Parts: sequence; C-alpha cells; structure tokens
Amino acid sequence: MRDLLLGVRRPDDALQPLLFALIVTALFPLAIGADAARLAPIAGGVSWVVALLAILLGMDNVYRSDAEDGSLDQLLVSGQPLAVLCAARMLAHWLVVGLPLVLATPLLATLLGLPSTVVGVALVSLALGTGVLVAIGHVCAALAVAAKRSVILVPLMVLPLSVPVLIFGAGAVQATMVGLPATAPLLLLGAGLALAVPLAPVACAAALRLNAG
Amino acid sequence: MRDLLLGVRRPDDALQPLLFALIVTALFPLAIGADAARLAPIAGGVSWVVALLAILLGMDNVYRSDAEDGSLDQLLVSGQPLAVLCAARMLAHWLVVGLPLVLATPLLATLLGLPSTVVGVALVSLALGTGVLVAIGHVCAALAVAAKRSVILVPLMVLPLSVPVLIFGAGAVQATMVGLPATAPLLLLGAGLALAVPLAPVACAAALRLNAG
Amino acid sequence: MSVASSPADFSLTVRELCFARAGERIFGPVSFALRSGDLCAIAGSNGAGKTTLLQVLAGLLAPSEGSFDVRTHAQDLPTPAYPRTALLGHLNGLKLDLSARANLGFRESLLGIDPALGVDQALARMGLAGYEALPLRELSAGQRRRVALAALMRDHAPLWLLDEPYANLDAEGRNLVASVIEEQRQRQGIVVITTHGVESLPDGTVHVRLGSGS
Amino acid sequence: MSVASSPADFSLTVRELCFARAGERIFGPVSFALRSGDLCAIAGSNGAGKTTLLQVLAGLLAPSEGSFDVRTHAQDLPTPAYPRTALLGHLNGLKLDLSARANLGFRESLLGIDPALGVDQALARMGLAGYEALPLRELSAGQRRRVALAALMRDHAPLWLLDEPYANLDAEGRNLVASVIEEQRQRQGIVVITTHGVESLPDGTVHVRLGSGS
Amino acid sequence: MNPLVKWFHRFGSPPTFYRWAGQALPWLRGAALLAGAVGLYFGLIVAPADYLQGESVRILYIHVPSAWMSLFIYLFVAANAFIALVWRIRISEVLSMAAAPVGAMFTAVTLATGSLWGRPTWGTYWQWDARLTSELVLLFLYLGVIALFHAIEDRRRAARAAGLLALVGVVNLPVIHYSVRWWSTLHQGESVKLFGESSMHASMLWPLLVMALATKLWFFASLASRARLALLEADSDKAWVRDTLQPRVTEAAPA
Ligand code: HEM
Ligand SMILES: Nc1ncnc2c1ncn2[C@@H]1O[C@H](COP(=O)(O)OP(=O)(O)OP(=O)(O)O)[C@@H](O)[C@H]1O
Ligand SMILES: Nc1ncnc2c1ncn2[C@@H]1O[C@H](COP(=O)(O)OP(=O)(O)OP(=O)(O)O)[C@@H](O)[C@H]1O
Ligand SMILES: [Mg+2]
Ligand SMILES: [Mg+2]
Repeated sequence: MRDLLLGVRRPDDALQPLLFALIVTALFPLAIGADAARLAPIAGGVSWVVALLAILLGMDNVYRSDAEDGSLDQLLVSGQPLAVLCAARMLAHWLVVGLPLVLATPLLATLLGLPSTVVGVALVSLALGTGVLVAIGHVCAALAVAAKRSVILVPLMVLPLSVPVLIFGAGAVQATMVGLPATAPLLLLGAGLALAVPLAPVACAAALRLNAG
Repeated sequence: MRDLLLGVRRPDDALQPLLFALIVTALFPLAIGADAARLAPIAGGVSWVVALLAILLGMDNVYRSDAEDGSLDQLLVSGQPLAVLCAARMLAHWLVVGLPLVLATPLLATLLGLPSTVVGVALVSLALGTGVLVAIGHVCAALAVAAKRSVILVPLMVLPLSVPVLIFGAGAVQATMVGLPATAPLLLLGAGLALAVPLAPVACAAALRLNAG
Repeated sequence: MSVASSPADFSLTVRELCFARAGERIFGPVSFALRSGDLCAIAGSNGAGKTTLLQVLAGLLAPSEGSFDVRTHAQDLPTPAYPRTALLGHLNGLKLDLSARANLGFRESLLGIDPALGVDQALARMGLAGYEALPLRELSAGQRRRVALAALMRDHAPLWLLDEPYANLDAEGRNLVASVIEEQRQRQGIVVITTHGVESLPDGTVHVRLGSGS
Repeated sequence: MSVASSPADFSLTVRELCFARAGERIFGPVSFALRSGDLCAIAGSNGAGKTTLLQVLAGLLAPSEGSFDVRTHAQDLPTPAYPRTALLGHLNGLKLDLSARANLGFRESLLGIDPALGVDQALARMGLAGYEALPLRELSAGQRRRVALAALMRDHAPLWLLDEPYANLDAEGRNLVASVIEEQRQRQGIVVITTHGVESLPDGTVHVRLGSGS
Repeated sequence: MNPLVKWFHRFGSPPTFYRWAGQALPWLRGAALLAGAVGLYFGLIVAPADYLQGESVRILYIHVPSAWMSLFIYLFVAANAFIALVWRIRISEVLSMAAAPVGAMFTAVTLATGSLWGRPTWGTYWQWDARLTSELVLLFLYLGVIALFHAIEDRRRAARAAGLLALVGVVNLPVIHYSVRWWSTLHQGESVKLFGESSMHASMLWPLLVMALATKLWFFASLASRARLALLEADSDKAWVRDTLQPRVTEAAPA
C-alpha cells in the first residue's frame, strides 16, 4: 500500500501545490488592489475559491493518463478490490494537494489580511472541505475517462457539484468573521466528508468499470 | 491553414471555457456573499483572475499531447517554419479560449455587478491581455514538453510571468471605475501584445527544437 | 479438491463467445477449450477482434453472447486465488516517468504477491541490467516492452493473455518471450497470445482464427 | 542541373555518423551511401540506436560526430524542395480523437502539398474503406498503423524514414507496406527502414547493422 | 571566433574550470567569512541604533545585501543562460543553474527579514507594496526556473530550457517592477519610505557595503562549489573526473 501511494506521485512534488496556492492567492491583491479594508472581508471566500481551483487543476489526468498508457487495464485485472485502489488514490491526492493547502492557510490568510481569529476556522473548514472536493473530483475524473480528451470537461462536472462544499466552507469563515458560531456549517462539512469517504471510492470504481475496454 | 486551425481543437470545445469562466465567476458571489456593495468593487479584478485561470487550464497539454502521440515529430519534420506553426497554434488557442472569454465579458460583468460604464474597458483589456497570456502560456508549455508530467509545473512557470498583464488589465478596469483614464494601461497591454506576436512564436519554436527527439 | 496438480487441473473453456459494440458484431462466435500448460494463438487480420477477445477474457468487457469459464480443481497452485489473469496489452501499462524498478515495484504492490524472482533479477533476465533506474521515457521501444515482460514474468497468475508479445522485440527478445511462455506452461498455466503469424510457435499450440473484421 | 531524372539524381551519404547523449555514445560510427531508388534496412538489437539514427537523419537530433548529407541534381522531382523527409515513428503521430480522414487532411495542410491521391482513396488502398469517419480511438492497433501508412503514402518527400513499418500489421498489411515502399523507390525516392529481421526484404536492399547498445 | 567565446571555451572546459574553481574556493570562503565577520561586528555592535526604530534597524545589514544579491544573481543566471543558448557553452549552463537556488535563497531571506522588519516598523508582516510584491514575484520566477530544471531528466536540455525561461523572466522583471509600482500608486500614496540612500549615515553605510561584499564573495564561493559538484556528477564517466579523483584516493591511501 505504501508503494501504491508513492507510486502515484513523487514526494518532491508536494511543495509545488503549496507554491501554486500561494501564487494564485497573490493574484487577487494584484488584481483587486492592495487596500486591506477591501481585501480582508473577501479573504475567506477567496482562499476557498483558490483551494477549489488548485484541486481542480490536473484532476482531469488522474485516471485519463492511466487509461492512455494501459495502466488502468492493469489495475482492473489485478484482482484487487477496485474501490480500495481508488480510495488509496484519493488519499494520495489529498496528501499531495489538499494537505499543503490546509497547512498553508495561515500564510495565505496573513497575505490577504484575514483576521487571526478566523484562521482556525478557515483551517478546519479547508481540512474537511478539501477532502470532499478531492472525492468529488475523482468520481468525475473516472466518469470522464471514456470521453475524448477535453481539458475542461472534468472541471465542468466538478464545479457544480462542489458548490455546496464551497458555500458551507466559505460560510463558516464568514460567520466567524461577523461573530456568529460556525459549528453548523462545519458539522455539515464533516457529514459530507463522512459520506464521501465510504461512497466516493465505490462510485469511482463503478465509473471505471463502466468505461473499461 | 484552415485545417491547421481546425485540426487543433474542435469547435464544440469553444463552449467549454466559456462555461468554465461562468461557473468560476458564479463561485465568487457564493463564497463571498452576494452583497453588491462588496462585489462590485472587486468585479473587475475577479473577472481578470478568472480569465487567467481559464487560459491556464489545460495549457500543460498544448504541446505535451503532441509529443506523446508523435505528432510533434511530424510538425518538426514537415519542413514548414516551426514558428509559423506555433503562431497558428496560438491563434487557434486564442480563438477557442480567449475570444469566448472576451465575448462573455458583459455577461460575467452583470453576474458580478460590474457597472456598465466599465464593461467596454474590461472587454478591450481582456481582448488584448488574453492574447498576451496565451502567448506566454504557449512558450512555457513548449519549454515543459520534455518534463515529467506534473500538474503544477506549467502554471508555476506561467503565473509569475503573467503578473504585469494582470496588473495592467485589472488596473485599467479599476481606473475606469474610479473615473481615471485607462488609456495608459491599455496602451501598455497593446504594446505587450505587439511584442508577443512576433517574439512568442519564435521562442516557442526554439523551445520545441530544444526539446525534440 | 485433489491435492496433486495434474495437467488437467486448470481449464479455460470458451463457448460460442461473441462480442458486439452498438449491435455490430466485432468477433465470434468462437469456441475453444484449453487446459493447464496449453498455449493458444489467436490469429486474424487487423481489426478481426483479437484484442477485443483478450479484453473479454480478462473481464474488461462483458461478452454479448456465449460464455467462457476458468475452472480449477487444484489447491496447490501459486496464490492468489483463481481466476486472476495477467494481461499484456498493445500498451505496456507502464509509467514513462518512473524507472523500470519503480514500475515493477508498483506492480508487485498492486498484485500483493511476493514473487521468488526479485525485481532486478527479472530485469536482468530481460537483458535490462544497467537500465533499472532510468525513467522509461529514456528506453527504446523494445526495452520498454521488455520491462513489461519482466513485470509479467513475476506474475504467476494462472491465465496469461498476451497481445502480440513478440512485437518490437529483436531476435534475442523473441527467444526470451518464448522461454517465459514456456515457463508459464511448465507451471501449469495457460497462455493465450495474439499473433500475425510471423513467429514460429511450438508444436501443440492451439490455433484459433478470427474472421476478418466486418 | 540535368532535366531528365536518372537513378543517380538523388543521394543520401552518411559518413562516420555518431550520436551521444550526455557523453555516452548511443550508436556509431556508421557510414553508408544511398542513391535514388535504394532501400536501406537498419538492423540491431533493442536499444542499439535504430530509432535514434532515424531521428538524426530526420533532423530532430544533431549528430555528435560525423555528418550526413542529402543531395539532389534533378529538378523534375515532386515538390516540395529537398531535403524534406517523411518520418513514420514507433508512434503513429496521429490524433486519436480525430477520424482517419481528419488526420490525413491535417497532415496534408501541414505539408502544403496537393497529392494526386485523395484521402479516401489512400485509406481504401490501406484496406480502411468504411473506417474513414471513425475516431482513431475506435480502431485497432493495426488499423491505426494503416492510417499512418496512408498518410505516408501521400507524402512524396524524397527521403522516407520508417521505424519498424511492418509492426502490428497482418500479412495483407505487410504486403501493402512492401508495395508502398516499392512505389516510393519507383519514384526515385530513398527509403530507410528499421527492422528486427523477421520480414523478407527485396534483393538489393542495403543492410546496415548497428552494434548492440552499450 | 568571437574572443569572448574563445575565452569561455578555454577557461570553461570542465577540467580547467574544476581546477580553477577548486583553487579559488578556500580563498573565496575565507574572504567571505572575514568580510562577514567585520561587517556584522560593525553593523550589529558598533553602529548606532536608529533613533526612530531602535535596535530593529540592524536587520538592515542582512536585509539590504540579500536584496541586492537577489537581483544581482538573477541577472547572473540570465546572462549565463544567454551565453549558453547563443554560443552553446556548457560551463554557462552549469553556472546559471548552480546560481539559481542560491538566488532563490537570498530572495527568501530578503522576504523573511523584510517582513520581520515590517512588523515593528509598519505594524504588519506584509503589505502589497510595489517593492515587496515584485520581490515576491522574483521568488516565484526563481522557483519556476528551478522547478523546470528539475522536471527534465536530460541535464543539458534541462539547463537550456530553464535558461530560456529565465531569459523570458528577465524581460519581465523591469515590467513587473514598474507595473507594480504603477498599480500601487493608483490606490494609495507611495508606501512608507523610511530613508533614502543619501540620508544614510556613514557609520551605517560602510558596514552595509562590507556586508554587500561578504554576500557577493559568499555567493561566488557557493557557486564554485555547486558548479564543481554539478560537473562531477554530469561527467562521472569521463576520463578527467577519474583522473581528478584518482590521485586523491592514492594520496589518501598511504596516510
Ligand atoms: C517583506 C518585506 C520586504 C521586502 C520583500 C523588501 C525588499 C527589498 C528589496 C528588493 C530591496 C532592494 C531594492 C533595490 O536595490 O532596488 C530592498 C532594499 C531596502 N529595504 Fe526592503 N523589503 C522589505 C521590507 C523592508 C522593511 C520593513 C524595511 C525598513 C523598515 C526595509 C528597508 C529597506 C532598505 C533601507 C533598503 C535599501 C535602500 C535602497 O536600496 O533603496 N525593507 N528591500
Ligand atoms: N529520450 C532519451 N533519453 C535518453 N536516452 C535515450 C532516449 N531515447 C533512447 N535512449 C537510449 O538510447 C538507446 C537507443 O535507443 P533507440 O530507441 O534508438 O533504440 P532502438 O534501436 O530503436 O531500439 P528498439 O529496437 O527497441 O526500438 C537506448 O539504450 C535508450 O536507452
Ligand atoms: N474502443 C472501441 N470502440 C469502438 N470500436 C472499437 C474499439 N476498439 C476496437 N474497435 C473495433 O473493433 C474491431 C476489432 O478491434 P481489435 O482491436 O480487437 O482488433 P485486432 O484483431 O486486435 O486488430 P489488430 O491486429 O490491428 O490489433 C475493429 O474493427 C475496431 O474498429
Ligand atoms: Mg490488436
Ligand atoms: Mg526503436
């Protein structure tokens, strides 16, 4: 299983998603203006959108590259439960893309002037939410494997599905900023993750079998 | 030449970047709150960031897919001037991704509550700026063609280089919003495009030759 | 249920098997029966459905008509449980960014077996000593195919499905394929290959010909 | 400068050619000379550098030592100007998402020539009548190779470089390759192929053997 | 042949460079340490504390030399990349790629010391000011070049591709600087300027200059050792590497 995880991506890739998140975050002050009074209120929302986009980038290739070099067939005939393989893939993806984003939250928050009282909630909401987003992304990527190569197709499938995640996640941050409790949206995100963890791998496996051959 | 353009992507792909831009734009009111007073001032910047990300999506594959199926070698041995082929590619990419984004500006602006007086400037700045961004993206994609597959590499190369485009582009919109003239940034964007049009194809061709074989 | 393994321990029976895409028949009906140690060569023109037949036998595609089954009576054959198949397709199923060693390690962890033959040993058998650590992108077409064969060699699945295993290989490589196939047969495995009839196959090979593609 | 085309009109001369990557020699030194109408078969084990040699001759890689040149004296040979080469690699250089027809059309506009042979005619010659409009993703391995051959057939470049042109093809397909090569030679073109020595080549073929990869 | 190219071919052949760099290395290191010690002693202990900023002003002696180096090294990388691409000179490929990580390091140090300094003086770690933003983008440019260099397996090809990117970046560098300045003046006045160069007192200026010299020496020392390593690694199967390493082994054996 360790090899399975390592086989997917190399550890030195792990810094790159972090950098990506940083650069994309830096785009907003550049585009919107450095005015702290204008940045701070939108900082929570922006870091959520950034996380979503960072996860989306390259989601298209998660299974497609396997299909194109024949590795997918090898996974399918390996006799291993496909859902377990899919779950390992998701975990690996989250460790490489999701976790760095979560860990970078304090830094990003500072860059955007997010009040330090909110950073904790932002961190928790991102930790839960990125998990759900990776799960959604993998299911969509598996579904898209048979489609002809088109880069945008997967984002188009994922984005609408991730709207609730975004609303609860960014909502939790906004709520804390105006002094409201963020428990409800965080609980909902947690529930989403609890649902996604068992269901997404199964859905993913089913989608891959559907597209095989 | 017509076939060259069409050969790259199919026309029905053109709708997808548009949809992507629409959905991502729609995410902002969801993440930040639909408060018009809060949205309107950032609308110009947001539509610029969205345009940049939409162009970035799949940039990685512009030349890599050619390298992986052997088409790149065919381009190289065709005896045609490679820079001209690269220029045709860029034009095709801009027609398929840039142009729809430009045409959709009024719609996106409405979604974000951008004042209608600014839409004209936003349109012109996007028309000029997306051209430069496509050019930068192609050069970076060509440079990365022999690299290991990595989701983030090309964005990591493109984003720092696109900072000026973003600043001038979003700056032009912001300036108009506060009643200042936007001629200077638009002229600078135009100058950037005028530089990119002859130079980028040559750089792109050099990068491809560097990585051939 | 018997403990001793005899040549009849294991069998693949294909009965009137057909496959159709969108109502159009790709191949079939085809019938044949194989037992432990058999080698079967599927011939047929380009587009006759050889690759498709292998994909059906591998369980990647569901047959449209007819059926096939893989049966075993022995218990002392190598793990894992039947009827897992090993597949070598037109595509090698390898990651070009990873080294041969990493690819074989990944395949090993995927199959969850611990073969007697080490990774570097298998690669050396395939004539790839010294190339273990290079990314496959830097190997030649035939060398990549050899990496795929090294991975196959370590996979003791009872049923091997090999799609043009001799393609892209030099004379020495083709001999290696023949000997690897022979070893699988010695182990009482079944081997099904597709061929365009250029290489000479051992006596006793079961020949199956698919009609030309519609 | 002469107007009539004679067999000596066009020549490829390779002198002590070597190619090295990161200081390590991949092949060479190799020397040979070919003239209009010649067929040259490069043999050598997997990793000997056959593909690399073709890439050097195609101008994709620069030779490390030695040189080669392509010379012509005739003026009545088909456009475009010398010394353009046509390359058929291990990879077909085709877009799987596009149909055979679209792929050939694209290649035509890339080369800027207007061959006498139509797209559908060329595909029909390659036995692909009825498959013109399907995306290549839905064709078999051999059918895809045939599409690449159809594209090649319409390319009247004087120098053809074919990397294992017989791979993945059935007997009929291999005959087609042989006849396409023969036509190119009739047109006074030069053909360089790589081979693993399984197919029989016509008399008069110039044989070049590369030493085994280090 | 161009005399410059001739010079590069003579002194840039790997064995020659390896030998020269090896001989220069201890001197460069020693000089860097000496200058660094002197600079820091006068900067941190002798020079007066600022009457406005107190002791925090002493970050200056790290921050400003690093900032200068971050820009200088980028130019060095780009200049070598240019030479490597135009005249295909191998030693320039090696030098430009050996310098890039050092430059990224100085850039990171500039950002870190700057933001540590910003806390007591501006009251915030970060501000989207023109100079700060362009330094951040410079870091990203460096990282992009390094990432590309490491993503391509063939070392020479990697160096040339990354060098081309660095060149594109150098075209962009002034544009970034001015665009950011232009952009930030649109919304707010020029950010706090604590002192211009002219207003700096001599007692502060000369330790600063000594530190600038120290960082430069240190850069060349680290460049020499990194380039030597890169050459050894790339040519590990070449005769000159065996000849270079062999005597040392036999020397060491009897001792
Ligand atoms: C993260 C924050 C900061 C960054 C990225 C940064 C970056 C830079 C850069 C790039 C330079 C070199 C400019 C050139 O030579 O053209 C520089 C110089 C300088 N910085 Fe900073 N800086 C930061 C914070 C600060 C702070 C907080 C102070 C003092 C309060 C400061 C004081 C100076 C001074 C005195 C110079 C040299 C004067 C000059 O060359 O004009 N910096 N800084
Ligand atoms: N992109 C590359 N980078 C580094 N080394 C390479 C690259 N491509 C090939 N090689 C090496 O060059 C040697 C020759 O490769 P080449 O593909 O020319 O062999 P070949 O004779 O065509 O073999 P085959 O019969 O397997 O096709 C091989 O040892 C291979 O490892
Ligand atoms: N993914 C697919 N979708 C639709 N049709 C397909 C697909 N793959 C193959 N076909 C069709 O099925 C037929 C059989 O293809 P298959 O790949 O099995 O042939 P094959 O016998 O392996 O040929 P080859 O000798 O060229 O490898 C072909 O006519 C092909 O057009
Ligand atoms: Mg087949
Ligand atoms: Mg080859």
